[in-house]
Amino acid sequence: MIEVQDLDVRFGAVHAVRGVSFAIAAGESFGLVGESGSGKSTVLRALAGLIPGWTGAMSLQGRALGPKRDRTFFRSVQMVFQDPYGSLHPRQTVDRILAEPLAIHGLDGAEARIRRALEEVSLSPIVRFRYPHQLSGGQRQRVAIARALIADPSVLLLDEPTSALDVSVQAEVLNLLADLRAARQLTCILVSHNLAVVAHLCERLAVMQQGKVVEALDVAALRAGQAQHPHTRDLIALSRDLDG
Amino acid sequence: MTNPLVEINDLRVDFPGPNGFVPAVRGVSLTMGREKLGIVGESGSGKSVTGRALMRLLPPQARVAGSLRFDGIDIAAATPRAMRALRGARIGLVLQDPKFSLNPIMTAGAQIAEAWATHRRGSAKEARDAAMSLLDQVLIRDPRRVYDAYPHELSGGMGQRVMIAMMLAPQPDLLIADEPTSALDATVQAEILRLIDRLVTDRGMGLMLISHDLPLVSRFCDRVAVMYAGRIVEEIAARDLHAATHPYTRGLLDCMPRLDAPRARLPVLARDPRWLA
Amino acid sequence: MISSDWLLSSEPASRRQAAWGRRYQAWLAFRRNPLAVAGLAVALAMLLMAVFAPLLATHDPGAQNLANRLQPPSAAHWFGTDELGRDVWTRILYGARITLGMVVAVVLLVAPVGLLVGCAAGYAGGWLDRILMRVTDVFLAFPRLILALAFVAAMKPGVESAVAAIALTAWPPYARLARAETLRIRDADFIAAVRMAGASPWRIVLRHVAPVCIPSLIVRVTLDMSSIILTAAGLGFLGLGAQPPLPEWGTMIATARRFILDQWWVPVIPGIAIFLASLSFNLLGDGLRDVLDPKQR
Amino acid sequence: MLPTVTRRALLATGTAAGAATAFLAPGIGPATAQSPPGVIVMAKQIDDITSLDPAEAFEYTGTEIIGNVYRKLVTTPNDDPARLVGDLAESWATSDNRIFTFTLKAGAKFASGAPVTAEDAAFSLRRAAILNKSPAFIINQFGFTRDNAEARIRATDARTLVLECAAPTSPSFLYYCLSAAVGSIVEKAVVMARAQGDDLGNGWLKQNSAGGGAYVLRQWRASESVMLDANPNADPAPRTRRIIIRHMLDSSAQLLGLQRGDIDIARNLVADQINALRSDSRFRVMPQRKASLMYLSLSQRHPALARPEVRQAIKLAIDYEGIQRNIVSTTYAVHQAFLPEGLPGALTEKPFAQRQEEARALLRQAGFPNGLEVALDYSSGAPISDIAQAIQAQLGAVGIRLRMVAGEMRQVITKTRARQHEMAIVRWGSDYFDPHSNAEAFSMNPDNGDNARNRTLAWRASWEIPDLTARTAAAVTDTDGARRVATYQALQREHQQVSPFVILLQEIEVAVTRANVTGLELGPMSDRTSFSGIVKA
Amino acid sequence: MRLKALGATLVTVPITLFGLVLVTFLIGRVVPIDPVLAIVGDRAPQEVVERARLELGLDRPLIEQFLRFVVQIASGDLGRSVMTANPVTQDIARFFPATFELATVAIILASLVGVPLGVLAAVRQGGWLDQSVRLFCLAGHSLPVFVLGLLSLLLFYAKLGWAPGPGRQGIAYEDMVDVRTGVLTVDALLAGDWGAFWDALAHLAQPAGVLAFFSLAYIARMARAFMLAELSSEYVTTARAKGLSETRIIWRHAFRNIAVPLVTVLVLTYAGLLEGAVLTETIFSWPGLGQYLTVSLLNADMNAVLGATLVVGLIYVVLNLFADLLYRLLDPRVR
Repeated sequence: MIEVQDLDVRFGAVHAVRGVSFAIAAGESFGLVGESGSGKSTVLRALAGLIPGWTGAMSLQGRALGPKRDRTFFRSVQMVFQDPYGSLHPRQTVDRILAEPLAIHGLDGAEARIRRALEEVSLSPIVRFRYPHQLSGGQRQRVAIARALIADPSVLLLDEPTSALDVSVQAEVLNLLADLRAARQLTCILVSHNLAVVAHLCERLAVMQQGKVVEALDVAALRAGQAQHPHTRDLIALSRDLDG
Repeated sequence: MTNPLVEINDLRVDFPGPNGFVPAVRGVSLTMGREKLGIVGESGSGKSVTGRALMRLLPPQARVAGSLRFDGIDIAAATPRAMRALRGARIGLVLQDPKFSLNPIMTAGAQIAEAWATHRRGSAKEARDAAMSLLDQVLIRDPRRVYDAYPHELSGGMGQRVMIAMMLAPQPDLLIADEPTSALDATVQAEILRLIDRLVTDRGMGLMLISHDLPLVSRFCDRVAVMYAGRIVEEIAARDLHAATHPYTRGLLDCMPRLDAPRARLPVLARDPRWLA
Repeated sequence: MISSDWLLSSEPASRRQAAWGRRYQAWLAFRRNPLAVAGLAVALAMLLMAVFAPLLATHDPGAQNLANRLQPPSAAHWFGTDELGRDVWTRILYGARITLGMVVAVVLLVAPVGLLVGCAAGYAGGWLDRILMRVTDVFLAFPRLILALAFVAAMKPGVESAVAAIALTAWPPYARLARAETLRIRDADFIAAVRMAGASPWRIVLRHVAPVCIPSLIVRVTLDMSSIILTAAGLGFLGLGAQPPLPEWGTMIATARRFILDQWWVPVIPGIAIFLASLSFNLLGDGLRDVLDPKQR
Repeated sequence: MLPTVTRRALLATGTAAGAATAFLAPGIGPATAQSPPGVIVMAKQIDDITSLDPAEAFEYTGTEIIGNVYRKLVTTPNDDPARLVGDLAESWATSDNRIFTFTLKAGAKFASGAPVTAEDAAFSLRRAAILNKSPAFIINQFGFTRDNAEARIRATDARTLVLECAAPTSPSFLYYCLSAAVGSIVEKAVVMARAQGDDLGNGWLKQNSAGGGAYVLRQWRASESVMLDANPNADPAPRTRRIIIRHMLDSSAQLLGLQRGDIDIARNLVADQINALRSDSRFRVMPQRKASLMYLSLSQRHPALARPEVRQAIKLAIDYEGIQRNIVSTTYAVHQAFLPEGLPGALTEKPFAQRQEEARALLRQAGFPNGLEVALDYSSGAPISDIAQAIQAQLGAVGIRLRMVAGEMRQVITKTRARQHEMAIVRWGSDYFDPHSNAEAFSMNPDNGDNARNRTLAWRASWEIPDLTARTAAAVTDTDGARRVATYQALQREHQQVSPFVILLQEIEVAVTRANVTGLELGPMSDRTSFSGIVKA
Repeated sequence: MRLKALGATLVTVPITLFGLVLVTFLIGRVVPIDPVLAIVGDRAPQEVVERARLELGLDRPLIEQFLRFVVQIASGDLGRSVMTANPVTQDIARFFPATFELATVAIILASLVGVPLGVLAAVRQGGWLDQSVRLFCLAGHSLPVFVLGLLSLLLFYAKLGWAPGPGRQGIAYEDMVDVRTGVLTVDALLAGDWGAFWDALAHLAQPAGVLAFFSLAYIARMARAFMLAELSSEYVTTARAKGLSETRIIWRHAFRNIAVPLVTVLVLTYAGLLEGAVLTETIFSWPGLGQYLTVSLLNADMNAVLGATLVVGLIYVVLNLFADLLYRLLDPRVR
């Protein structure tokens, strides 16, 4: 479904991503883990077409992705951002935010679709005409998820979708994502610094450090303590240490 | 222990909103000595407000009621001068993100030296030496370089060490650490918390660790107070946390995904309106 | 139907109710600043004066009576008469039309241009940004009044030229402001989200970026209205603004300033009018900033 | 001559007005500051100076200063401007009205101490002819050119100068022309020592002086000040050591300075300010009619304005007295002929007054029962803009609707010079003290084509007048002084009735001095204004 | 990084100046005033007019005129002014110091008053002091500067006699002090002439005061806005938690942080004063660049207009650059 080959991204003098490669099958959920500055979000944004000037090769369903993405790409790939406070337009109501992708793609039945989308992310219809600042963090992230899904994409990119949320809300959002994934057969890429979150949602993951993938393994192996790379082991240790 | 270090009795704090005052803290009572107390709660639970109320650092619009005592001193009645003598000298405050909580245009050393010099009499040289030694104590390997560095030149972990050094400079009796590590990477987080833990223990100070992260707090504190919607719902010794009784505390502990135990669905916290009563 | 409950409802049932609720909240916040409310009241009063000038006027604004020049205020002439024996009250009323008309015209010319140029430059970046910003640099590097003077001189003195000249000198700061705002939000996640929705750059700029810039632009425009009035008066003072017999306030001062001591009301009354109009816009803008653009306080 | 400069007219309107006196009632005002003793401080708008070289300067202030720094061969006394008197020349004569001989006075000296010789005089006139700057035509109209000046302007001995004109001319015409600023005598040795290339010292003389007048130019700072020091060799010696002319644009500033005693003489006060000072014993108000007119030019290209009835209707629609009395009571007088009062041959008759019925009838007669619309160009400073508005109202009353086109003074001039106006309010100052100066401008148009060489005011109005042109040209050569005057008066009477010029007003220059300052002499032309008698008690 | 940014800024300077020349030139060509008129006058014979037109090169194609002008400027020659008969460079050297002196004193006055007012207003946000500072500043900013100038002249000069009248210098000191810098106060000091110094200073007081009052509002407003932002920042909380006194927090911590953007505001305001004092210079008969530009413009003295505009533009650009540099110098974050 998605293939990334030798991806390199530079911002001026900063070499943010160095030769990252991975491949994801349709319906699979893949995690990217690393500390801040490891380049994991950059990989995701390059894949989403939000960053110009990368080198390497990326393809979606066998079709190579160029620097510019067309509308069909955005029909099939959508993203949920880390900060629900920053990813919703501060001057638009939920209604308007959800209507925008429908208008862009010329989809009809906007009214029904918006209502269904809100229902799908378990948001009460009363939030529909509210502004983002009138919503809680969890509600906002649900709106962001509803927006991502309203035009029925097949790939969902998740950039730290829960790290700005309280743990109790995190649980709700993670459950929601798991449900939606199952219901819609979504292919997901999840970027997170939290190993437990990645392990919860993904089957396979790659660990990044300083722009490189240092290790790729499946979750079962991770849970079984079969990680090889010292950085991965460090992360696991800390995760257990603090959670334990 | 004759006098408790901190005595908070029925603290209430309201902030003005567009439609009248909105309560942030609703009757918190708390006593602590020279111990390590964790205050845990989700965003908006009033934990930070409680900490800042103790130092009278809330914005002037805030309405504060109830009694706050530090080492027997009535915080609400203290003169501004007396408050200044308390702040820094006897109570230190470590804030969340050194990127914002350090003055961006003063060198790290100057900020530490200033904290020292404000409460101690001494020459500029003495202040500088004291700052150097403090940087050394927070385990900075190259104090000279860090002394002359500006905050933006320091990593998050370094910045937080500077912050701690600064707050320890006048040797306070109590350190309030308000989410001291939530802006940091996990690897650094642990180092900083261990550092705080060690310094506080060595000096026999009190520590009030304010955090949203219940497991983390419980590892470093003796006692944990769990706050929900402006009040304390449960106070419990850290080692007894697994036996917490309040459904909120229990919910917080359960709802996290775990690396060692995969779960198909995460238990979701069901908020009970009765908790507010 | 439109009650404060409806407006303040936390559960608006339509886009319209949500939008009006938001405006009402802003109004409630604005109302808390007495100076700003006073500014609004004066500005509105002037607007009404301008609109209903023919009804409120007691004389023909152009009617001369050389034998009756420079009369003090009286029952017949509430604000006295000017150097050609015209009624000052009437001319002030009609002057409000010209002054406010000029202000509105400048704003209508300048704000959209500045907004669009700034947003386009900021969003597109690259060569477009560089070219547009060099152009604003050139206009900013000009001595403002001199550019206006030169422009008016190049055309011919008059209201239209003054409007065009002021507009010419006024747009670069708007473009700069809009560009700065755009740069601030260009990389925000909510813009990335719209890009992810597949929106074209124009759609993003027009529907998502520009609306964010508008509040700070409104504030800037309101504050600038006073300087537009003052610049127009300055041009009038130098003889290049609105031309007599048009009763533009600045021109009225310019032609009557020689009477300031003996027949003080002739130059002072339009002076007060300018001061009040200018001050009202300043107060209004200051109050609006607190409401619309809190980060700029 | 250049109509007074642009912005100064705009800003001249003045502010503080005479009412400052209200503040400064005698005895209760603040202690008066004083200008230094032995120095006269004069406030004046001097930003029209572009050169102080007599062969080049052609503006009011420049020629005024030249008039005090240089002497000419002949001049006219201000108390009787029609009389010609010798300045450097002791006597002058002609036998055939073509060759003129001047004998110089003995003992006249330049500021340098060197005696004034006939060669200096010949050099000065040749220089003006050869440099051929703006005012040179005043001399060159007698047939001198770059090539023949050497031969036709000669010093035959130390005290004798011979001028050989191309054709016989009216002697008074020549003498009046020589009394203009361009006829000033410069010291050849000093000037030639500073010459650069073939500029005959023009570059240096722009900002320095080499004359024998009452004063020497110490310093000119453009748009700031002119400083004149007494010429030690002057005869008679000036009564004040130094005169400082400060550029003050704003008439109210001039007024305030005068009241405070910081300045001794204010030159640009406006009508209302002057009115307020008139009765104040601390000041002396000195009016002097200037050879300067304000008139309406009606372009004959405009089909309606080309109708004689329409022109006449306009002349009858205007309330001359009302405008003068109410708007410019002290600074202009009603005048309706092309020769300003004070010039030889000036006609003082005023045939026109406001007669609205007659004007309306004339319009009907011309076929405009519903009136007509015309554009009026005028400059935007006071008092012209006030006058323009009054005229707009008065013409409107008889059915002539004016579209008001305000502009910069120079803009209006540029437009009229390009014959692009329909109707314009313009000012015109005489170039030299002879009737021909204005007669040529107003009633000669030898070639009405667009590429004409001689572009007079009549040409600008597209007024084709072969007959008048010939008669006006003939008047110049009339060697009988009295007959010449009579000819000009007849020309003016006819001109008043037929011309497309509505002559409105004649300028009165008003200087206001402090009461203790005496001796300022204002002339009808600016080069006749004399500082040499000024003294402060 | 820093040098590169600086280099990029420096590259834009000539581009901006070129644009400035182009726009000025075009305006000069469309001004409906015949430039020849200013040289030869209204009455000169056609032959003299045409010769002058030829000398000015006005008969050439527009492009050629422009290129010739650019080449001439590039060689440092701004041509000769028709109005003053001097080279434009010499005129500017004479008029600029007057404007410089006026603007400098004005900006110093405005900052000395405006900055503390703004800071105090921010500290006492919402209080009566804040409101009165606000009203006072806005009122100053709402009054046409020529009205303010005239009223000041009437009050302080005519009525009270406290200040000397228009002009830069009393008659008694005219031409008494050697011109070295062109800035009269400095020249007087260099000459050791205290009388002349006080006289020059006294003449400065009114126009500089009027200009300062007008710019005060903007400076105070910006100071207040910056200060409010700083006072609500975390490091101020830290400083309070350290037990520092309010005075120290305000001036040592918050104020030093606003100093950087404030300097930028001041420098740009200063640039505005250098170029924009036309009306004040007119009212106070101040022989400065603004007046020179206006008069030249209205006389179609295009060499002078182009030259002076270019110089003013250059000053603006240089000051901008200076603000930029200062920003880099003062703020450790962008070093």
